[in-house]
Amino acid sequence: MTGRTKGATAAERPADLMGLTAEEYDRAVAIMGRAPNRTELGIFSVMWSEHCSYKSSKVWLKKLPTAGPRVIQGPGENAGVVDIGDGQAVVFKMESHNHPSFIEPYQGAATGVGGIMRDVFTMGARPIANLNALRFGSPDDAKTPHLVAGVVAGIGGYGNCMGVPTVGGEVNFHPSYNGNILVNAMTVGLADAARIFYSRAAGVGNPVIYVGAKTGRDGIHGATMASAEFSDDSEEKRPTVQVGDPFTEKLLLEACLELMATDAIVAIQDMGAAGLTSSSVEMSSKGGLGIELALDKVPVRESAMTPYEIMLSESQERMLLILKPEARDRARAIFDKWELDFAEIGRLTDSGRLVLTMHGKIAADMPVEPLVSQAPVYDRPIAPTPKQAAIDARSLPATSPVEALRKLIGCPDLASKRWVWEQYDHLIMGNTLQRPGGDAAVIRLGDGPKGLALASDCTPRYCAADPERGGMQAVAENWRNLTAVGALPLAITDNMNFGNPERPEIMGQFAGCIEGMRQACVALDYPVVSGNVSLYNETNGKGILPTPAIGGVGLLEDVARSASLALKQEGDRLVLLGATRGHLGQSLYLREIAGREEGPPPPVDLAAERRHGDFVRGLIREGAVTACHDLSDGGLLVALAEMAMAGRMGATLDAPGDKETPMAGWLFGEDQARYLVALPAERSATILDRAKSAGVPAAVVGRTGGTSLTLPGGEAISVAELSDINEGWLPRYMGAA
Amino acid sequence: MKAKVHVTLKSGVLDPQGRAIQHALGVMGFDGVKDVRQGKFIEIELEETDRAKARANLDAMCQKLLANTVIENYAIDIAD
Amino acid sequence: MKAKVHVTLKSGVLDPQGRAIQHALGVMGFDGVKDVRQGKFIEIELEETDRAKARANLDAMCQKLLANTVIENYAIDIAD
Amino acid sequence: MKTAIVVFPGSNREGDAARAIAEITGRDPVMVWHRDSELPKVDLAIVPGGFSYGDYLRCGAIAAHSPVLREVKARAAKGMAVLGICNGFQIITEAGLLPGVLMRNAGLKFVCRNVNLRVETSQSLFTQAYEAGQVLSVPVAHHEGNYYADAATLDRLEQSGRVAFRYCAPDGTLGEAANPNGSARHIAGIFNETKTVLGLMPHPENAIDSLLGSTDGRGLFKGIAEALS
Ligand SMILES: Nc1ncnc2c1ncn2[C@@H]1O[C@H](COP(=O)(O)OP(=O)(O)O)[C@@H](O)[C@H]1O
Ligand SMILES: [Mg+2]
Repeated sequence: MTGRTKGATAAERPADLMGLTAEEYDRAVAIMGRAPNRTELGIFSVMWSEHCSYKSSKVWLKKLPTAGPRVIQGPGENAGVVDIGDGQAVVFKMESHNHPSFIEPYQGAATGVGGIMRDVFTMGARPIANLNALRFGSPDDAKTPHLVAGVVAGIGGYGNCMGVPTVGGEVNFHPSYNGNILVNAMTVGLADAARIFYSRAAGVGNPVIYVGAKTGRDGIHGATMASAEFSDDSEEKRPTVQVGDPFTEKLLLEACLELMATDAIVAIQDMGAAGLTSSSVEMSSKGGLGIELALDKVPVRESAMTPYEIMLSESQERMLLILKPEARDRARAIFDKWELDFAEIGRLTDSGRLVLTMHGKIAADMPVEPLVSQAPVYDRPIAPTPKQAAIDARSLPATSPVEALRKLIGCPDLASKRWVWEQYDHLIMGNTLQRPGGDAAVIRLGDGPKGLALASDCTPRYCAADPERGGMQAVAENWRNLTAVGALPLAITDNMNFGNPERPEIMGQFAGCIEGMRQACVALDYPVVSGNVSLYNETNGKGILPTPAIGGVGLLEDVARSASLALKQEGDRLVLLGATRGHLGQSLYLREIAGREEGPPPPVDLAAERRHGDFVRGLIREGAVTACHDLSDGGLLVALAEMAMAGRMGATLDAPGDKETPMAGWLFGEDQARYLVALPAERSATILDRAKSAGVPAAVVGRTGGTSLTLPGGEAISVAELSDINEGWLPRYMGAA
Repeated sequence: MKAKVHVTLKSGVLDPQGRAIQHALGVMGFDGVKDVRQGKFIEIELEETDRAKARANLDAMCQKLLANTVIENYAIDIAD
Repeated sequence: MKAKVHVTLKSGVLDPQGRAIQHALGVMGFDGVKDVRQGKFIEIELEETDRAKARANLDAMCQKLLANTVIENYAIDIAD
Repeated sequence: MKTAIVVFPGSNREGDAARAIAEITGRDPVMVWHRDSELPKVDLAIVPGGFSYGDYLRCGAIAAHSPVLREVKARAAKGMAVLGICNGFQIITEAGLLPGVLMRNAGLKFVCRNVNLRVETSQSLFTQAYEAGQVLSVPVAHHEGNYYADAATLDRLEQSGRVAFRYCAPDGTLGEAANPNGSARHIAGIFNETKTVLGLMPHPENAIDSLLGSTDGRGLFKGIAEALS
């Protein structure tokens, strides 16, 4: 910390530091050369909040690989941008709205979706797909059904109205999220690679324009709330929740894209967390400029709003633009057409200062650059996560495989999430080639032949047991899911959801996950182009499972050459690619059947991941397989059951080739880097040969056909019954709500 | 026993519905509409015959289900 | 001048929202809920100061926009 | 055949409708912004899906009172064909072009999935490419598709052959399980008296491509194009 300045002794600090620490407050005084007034302090407080400054995570985030031949824009802008050829770019990002969604699930989730869509269209991209990664508490917790219902309705309510298909995501349940659910929303947009819009302000004298909805007293201090722990009385913080207006955002989207087609915009930034404060400070600081705003010109919908309230409001559906002066009228005409507010509220200056006035009186006057560059950075102490002892499969009670399968396929984490995605319009825009329910959604780009594959993944129980391995696995599984439909994985966005960073064991989880992700991203050529950090996900001192959600985007050069998991053809051979060692530590089998959440997560061999994935992608692209599915939660038998249910076709699974692997490990082990493919019988020999020379373990493990799933030893279960179990849980659970 | 419950947005909370209605009325030629707020009106018929008990019950219903007290107020009106 | 408009479903018209609320209240353990109907409550602020004119105007608004008279009734209540 | 697609603030399936028209009829439609006072001379006006005016107040209510819709009504009275899909169905029903009303889905949730539709008559310019009794697979995506009218109106619609489509099981039988929204008598789409106006909740414009799972919606656009060219 910098030294104290005169006039900033502890005694003179105001009682309410608005979430800043005493040291941070003193630093603000040093920067100002005087005590900041209330508005200025509010600005310091939000700019230096965890949410805006990344003060606890910055030192670690820097370690992630962010560059690559296709990366046009990595982290640091509103969203990441990746070149996909033919003059096109894909723009995407994921963002959390955890705390607001716990307090008011519908509006919290809805405005989360609205916020992430703004991040993407701010960059000049039209959103073409949304995903959402959701984590709820135990199904037995009384609050859970209400939260599930509200969050899902809110995500649908916003995305459906925007006309953007919601095509994928995840839903998990675990008691660690009882008091702190996770709502992570991802948007993927398509832009002209040569026409990406950035937030760097330029041109002294250029007008600063406010467009969109009016400002109210919504969500003041939302950014600091996102950076604070929950306690039982958090529900008292209710008025900070914002209400979303997807209709206005739809108009804002169309108006912005229409304006972007002209040559009017110098810079653009959405007003998200910390609203006008962060947008104006970030834009001017990136341009090395000052900015003057007349706050009385800001369109407001409530009377007598103070400068403090206007600067800190988190009203939704607003944007800040720097325009070329000569383009004002043209721009105004577009926003008039869309019936949105358009107000010139200030100009860029060369003073390097943020100067706010209200009816001619100065409300704040502070240097811009130190707000960003002197924001606190903490290298917080870390404590490693203790390693767990391996699980000996032979120590587990014997169960009937069919019984275990019944239980697994109907357990909350594996049960079908149809009840969720049917509330999302996943078909609008007419390009959804693979709907929710597979390994990755496939979206055609325009009339094709190109397409994108999209998926989000994380296995928090792995991350809790071994953060480094868990971080690695999350990236690897995401890469595998895109590969399983035949796509080339291009890049990821992440959403790091963790507990209180001031606790060394939490920081240890964070650091470990980042290190694992780093290794996986490097090994798989899979850079991180955008992301979001959400810390303090705790209630009464108990943290959530560490949850680094990974959102991945892959490219299909020709959507006709892709695969889905549904079995399609009787008499096909089932070929298992990748090695099976029967790893049961942290497996769903162990948790759901033996009731134990123990052991190390499966090892991740990144070289094998890559080798096996590249081989599978090659097979898919040459049309060699009729179905493909990656193996993850629940292992081989669950994967096969999912393929059978999707294709409404039975299959027979053989016993493991070697006698060493215990049956539970063979059927339910969660060894990584594996895929199960179906292919015509006459090709299986050739493909096995090719796998061998490519260094990919491969074996025929069964064949397709019939209406039942038959296990080694002859036990069988009908596919129809499996589907009933798999489809039944969530609707029944929510129906009883 | 019959009761009427009004659920309204707290003041200051954005009311997109009200705004859209106000705008539409203007376009349709209704001048001088200064503000529109939209809320819910719920009519409930109860078996309960004791007014005090009914009110306590209705209050609990509002708290738990009928109103979203994060953003909404409610008012209970029990008919005679 | 301030006015309150209640828009309610005509009797005989099925009310899916009311039914869902009734069902949910039952599940939540509120016994003895015999019927629930959900309607809208719209608060309008007008510049008009003449009560009769205001009422005529509000009536036209209800007829044309605020209520769908195929299935809904409306009631206008002008504050003093 | 000349087609206009009427676009309101909040419409969002106008692009899907335009794509279907262009692909199947070979002619691009004219997009008409709601504020345009003039509706061009066309054979068919489509009111597309979406959330016009946010679907605030009641779905379709605000759009139904817009000037352009008054024009659509006037032209419909003179015989111009009108196709209202989803929110478009809600709008033209609110505008009085069709009887009844679309209420909140019985399940109270938005529902997006493929449903089976039984073609109730091939005797219309919209359904002439289909056969009566034919079962189509077409997606729905709506929150308020629960068609309601009083019994007399429903009887009248049925007796005059004005029910265009019903939700059904894959084998064409009717039943609660096959009805995604609780609509009266499983109605998915209806005609006006002259059968020149069709409103339906499902999205034939999203069932025109085998890569996306169904081409069953093509017949609707093909039929219209043949009838109006
Ligand atoms: N919240 C959601 N929204 C949309 N789709 C979802 C959601 N949750 C799960 N899904 C879909 O369900 C399928 C199964 O999800 P999951 O078990 O997480 O897949 P995987 O194991 O392949 O990562 C995927 O297609 C996924 O996109
Ligand atoms: Mg998968």
